[in-house]
Amino acid sequence: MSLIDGWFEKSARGVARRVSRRSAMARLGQFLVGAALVPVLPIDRAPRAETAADPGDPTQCDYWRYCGFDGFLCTCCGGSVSHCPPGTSVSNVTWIGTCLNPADNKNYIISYNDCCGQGSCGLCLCNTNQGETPVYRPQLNNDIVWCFGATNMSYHCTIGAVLGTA
Amino acid sequence: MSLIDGWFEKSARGVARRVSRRSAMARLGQFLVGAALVPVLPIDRAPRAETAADPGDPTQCDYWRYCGFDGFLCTCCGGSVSHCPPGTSVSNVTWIGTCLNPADNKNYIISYNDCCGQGSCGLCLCNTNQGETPVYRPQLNNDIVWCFGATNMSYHCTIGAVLGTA
Amino acid sequence: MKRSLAVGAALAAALAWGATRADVPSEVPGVAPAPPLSPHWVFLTDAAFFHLTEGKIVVVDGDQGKVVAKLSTGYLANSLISPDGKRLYVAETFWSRGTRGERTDVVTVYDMTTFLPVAEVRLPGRFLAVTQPYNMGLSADGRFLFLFNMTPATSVVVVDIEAGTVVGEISTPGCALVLPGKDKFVMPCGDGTFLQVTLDAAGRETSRGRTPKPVFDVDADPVSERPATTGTGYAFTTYGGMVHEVNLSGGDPVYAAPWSLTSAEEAAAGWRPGGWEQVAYSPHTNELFVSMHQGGPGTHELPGPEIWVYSLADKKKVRVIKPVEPVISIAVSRDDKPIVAAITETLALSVMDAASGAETVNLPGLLELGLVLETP
Amino acid sequence: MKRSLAVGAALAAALAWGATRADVPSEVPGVAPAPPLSPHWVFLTDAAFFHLTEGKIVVVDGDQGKVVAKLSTGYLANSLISPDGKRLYVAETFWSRGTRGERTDVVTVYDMTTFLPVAEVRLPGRFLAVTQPYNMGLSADGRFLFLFNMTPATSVVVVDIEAGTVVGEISTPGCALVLPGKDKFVMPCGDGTFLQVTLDAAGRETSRGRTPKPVFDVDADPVSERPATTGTGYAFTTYGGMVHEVNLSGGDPVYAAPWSLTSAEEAAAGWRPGGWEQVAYSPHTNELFVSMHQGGPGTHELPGPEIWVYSLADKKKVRVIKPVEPVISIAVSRDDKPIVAAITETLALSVMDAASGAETVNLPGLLELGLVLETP
Repeated sequence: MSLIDGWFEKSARGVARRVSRRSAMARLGQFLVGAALVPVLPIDRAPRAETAADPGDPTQCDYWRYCGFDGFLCTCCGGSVSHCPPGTSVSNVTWIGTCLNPADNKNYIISYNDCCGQGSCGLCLCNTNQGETPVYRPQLNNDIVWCFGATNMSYHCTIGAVLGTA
Repeated sequence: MSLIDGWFEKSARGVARRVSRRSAMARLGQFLVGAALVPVLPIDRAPRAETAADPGDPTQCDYWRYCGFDGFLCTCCGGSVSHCPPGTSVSNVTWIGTCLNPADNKNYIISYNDCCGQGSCGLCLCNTNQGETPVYRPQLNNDIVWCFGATNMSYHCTIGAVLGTA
Repeated sequence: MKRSLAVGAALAAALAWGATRADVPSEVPGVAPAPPLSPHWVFLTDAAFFHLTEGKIVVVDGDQGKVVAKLSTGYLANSLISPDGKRLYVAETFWSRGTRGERTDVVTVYDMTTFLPVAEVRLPGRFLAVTQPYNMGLSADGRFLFLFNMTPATSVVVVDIEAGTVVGEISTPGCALVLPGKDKFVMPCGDGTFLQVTLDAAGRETSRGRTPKPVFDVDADPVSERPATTGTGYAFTTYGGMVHEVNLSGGDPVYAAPWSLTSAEEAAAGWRPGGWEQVAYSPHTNELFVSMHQGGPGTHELPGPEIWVYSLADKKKVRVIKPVEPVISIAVSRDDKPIVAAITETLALSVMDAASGAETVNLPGLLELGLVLETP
Repeated sequence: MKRSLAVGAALAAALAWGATRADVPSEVPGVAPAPPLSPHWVFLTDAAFFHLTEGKIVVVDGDQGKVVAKLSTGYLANSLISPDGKRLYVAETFWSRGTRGERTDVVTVYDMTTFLPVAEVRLPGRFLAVTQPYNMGLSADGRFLFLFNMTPATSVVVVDIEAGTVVGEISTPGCALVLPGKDKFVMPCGDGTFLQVTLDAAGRETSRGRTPKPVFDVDADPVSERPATTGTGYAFTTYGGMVHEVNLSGGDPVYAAPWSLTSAEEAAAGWRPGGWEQVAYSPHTNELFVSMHQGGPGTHELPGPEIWVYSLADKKKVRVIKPVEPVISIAVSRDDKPIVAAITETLALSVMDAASGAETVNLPGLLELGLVLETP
């Protein structure tokens, strides 16, 4: 539990910063939690629409769920904030972050799943490094291609699905 | 012979123009002559050095031999004006042009050989379209990947070797 | 792995507690299905000139201006949509080690509801050149795929795409590209004639013929290799600004007398077609759209600052569209509210209303060398 | 084909006549041999983030500022130069259909006199991540190549590169990267300890051990995973600006007490190391070069507007180099007239004199995501 607390504390990252295309620090990666364990929870399978409870534009890097994001926003690539674009496969070995929803001032646990099986989407690069650790502590490293749970390891883009409140 | 005359006439192209990177008309291609038939001629195997007889900078698109050039200049990619970069293979099925040497005011026959077997060099794109014909007349078409004579069809860059005077 | 499982279990417990007071409901990550095919979808084939072995097909919803999907392709891919809109056919080339090793040429069949590959047909070869649409064609019934090949000897590979088999390879010396018609295909040839090859129901050659004399003057004014597909066949523009229409709707192809895109004054001012896919056709309005610029010989690939629109019935210019910047390639949708999709000289996708010419969508940054546009 | 042969014969005749009066002699097109390896060559591994399956290794002559060769690679390649300078080893990953299909991991062996591949070793797997140097290491005698792997379970694959065979895969739970020493390799672990694995002459594990307690505090101040290779081992920078030196020249590794890159005042002003390959070593001067910037936690990858140079003997800053723009990665040549090669924040290659800091070469436009620099 202390490990989890440590993660969640570290991954409360404040405001994400937008990285220009030319930034050489463009990164892939995510880290791991068994997302397959989660479906016992009540689930909204409908596509996300902007609501008072979930404000902001998911095609922009400053959308609240992307506080711990690294990679290309799938919302620019044919996907939604919780679903990979058609033509890709979702990795269920993921990285998670804890992001503050400005609408209710609550922290939510966000699952950052890599979408894999196509080459880089190349659109809407979004990146933060707060709390990142080297690869010898992989749970917090975002340089790794986190496509382990997908059909193959070719990285395309990343989603940010709500798992619940923290 | 009339066909050859037609080619040579068409390929006397005046000054080459430089194309910006963003140009969508970036092109590959060359056309064909049996370069393997030529070595009966006296040959200089030494690397080219700028001389009074051969003026200009072969890493620039306005070098006189590139009057009919299309592709990446091998001189920017580790090759010379007559030799492909190490790591590639030279295609001996080539396109030729007739270029005016400003030093002696003579027209020279230039062999544009594609260098193949690596991905695009990506440096020093240089392109003209004067005299280009559609692919149904392939001898004058520069959209084709002219790597037929190389170990494989992956285009890297193009050289411009002197075959002789026209 | 033990650690991650332990973490997962602890997390599930935490979430079960948290979920009771959540305002934003939990979601299960997944893969979105493709939305239903729209006549205003635009398919852009990006040859990625600086990374030719990893090209892309970018599918854009031309109404919403949004990416539907991006599919990676092999070297210098061509693509076609099946007539029923259910399949996307991609002809592509791979080497076993990226840019080296064993070469493999295939047609990959994608399911348009998932954009996942569902079948593959190995090819004996295919033409490798800057991507252009008539490297590949589809028979009207959607059964046979025709692929131009050059080794540099020229031929057409016939694929029974329903059976997933190669029917054969038809030698076509001196002729290039492949333009399908009813039970046949035609090809322009290096002397200005056209070759026609007639096929049986199994896709095998039954007869062939050449036009007895040149249809166009290959030296003085050659036809572009990227015509528009019209209701009855093809409309070719020439370098100098003539239009050659080929009617393939009946028995033998009919090659109509050419007509001019320009008046004497316009021609004198240097107006002529240019760009890559420089001409497109609207079946709904029976109009031809041509990317036009002012220039001289050798400018046949220059982007067009204007799109001139012609009534194909009258062969008269009916209006001029002025895109926001010069266009390289244009396509027109086949529905009754047609859009013009264009790749501009800065490689933006610009979508315009075909009637008014007003721009409705502008997407920069999508492409690296997006030369080929298609609409379903 | 007949036509081209006829043309060739006619051309040869024309040339035979023309050659008698030519001022510029005829040339036979060919392939240039590689120039002899120079200690000032710079090897840049470009992951090409927008086309990861077609990466590149760009070899540049750091004196002349010219490209020596550009080699295409597979997905997220790593490379190493053999100790004798005769071979380049590239670890790379391919799929049979570009971004899909069967995966193949290999080490490709290049001959440095031709830059052509001369051998290939198939791997059981390799680590796929943003390219960094210590994903792969070479034993001092050049015989064994060590490749870190993560599935996400972690291991090291040992390759006998002379025999062209995989010796085995050594499980290394909780630890990452691979730092070769004499007859062993060490790895930093998630708890701040180091793992050491000792190998026999055949490259098989004979024993292993962990440091009895953490060498560094992984929460408070972790070491970067991209240390400098020094004369005796490795020098790691930490996020906060300490240096941990590991001596692997003797029997058991020696982990020295850390020292600080910054004075109290400098630390208070926020100076700390950052970038990708943020630290490099000059054997000739026994100096450490560190890319430094002002920032706080989470800025460990920010480019450095200054390169601070330390005497490793004294552990004191001896001078500051101010590159023309902030640098992401730095490498220092191993000869007696050392250069500093740097990738700048705009992805230019900047070459500086290591003593004076004066820039001698600046090459923009070479790279897309060139993260890893090596010198022979």
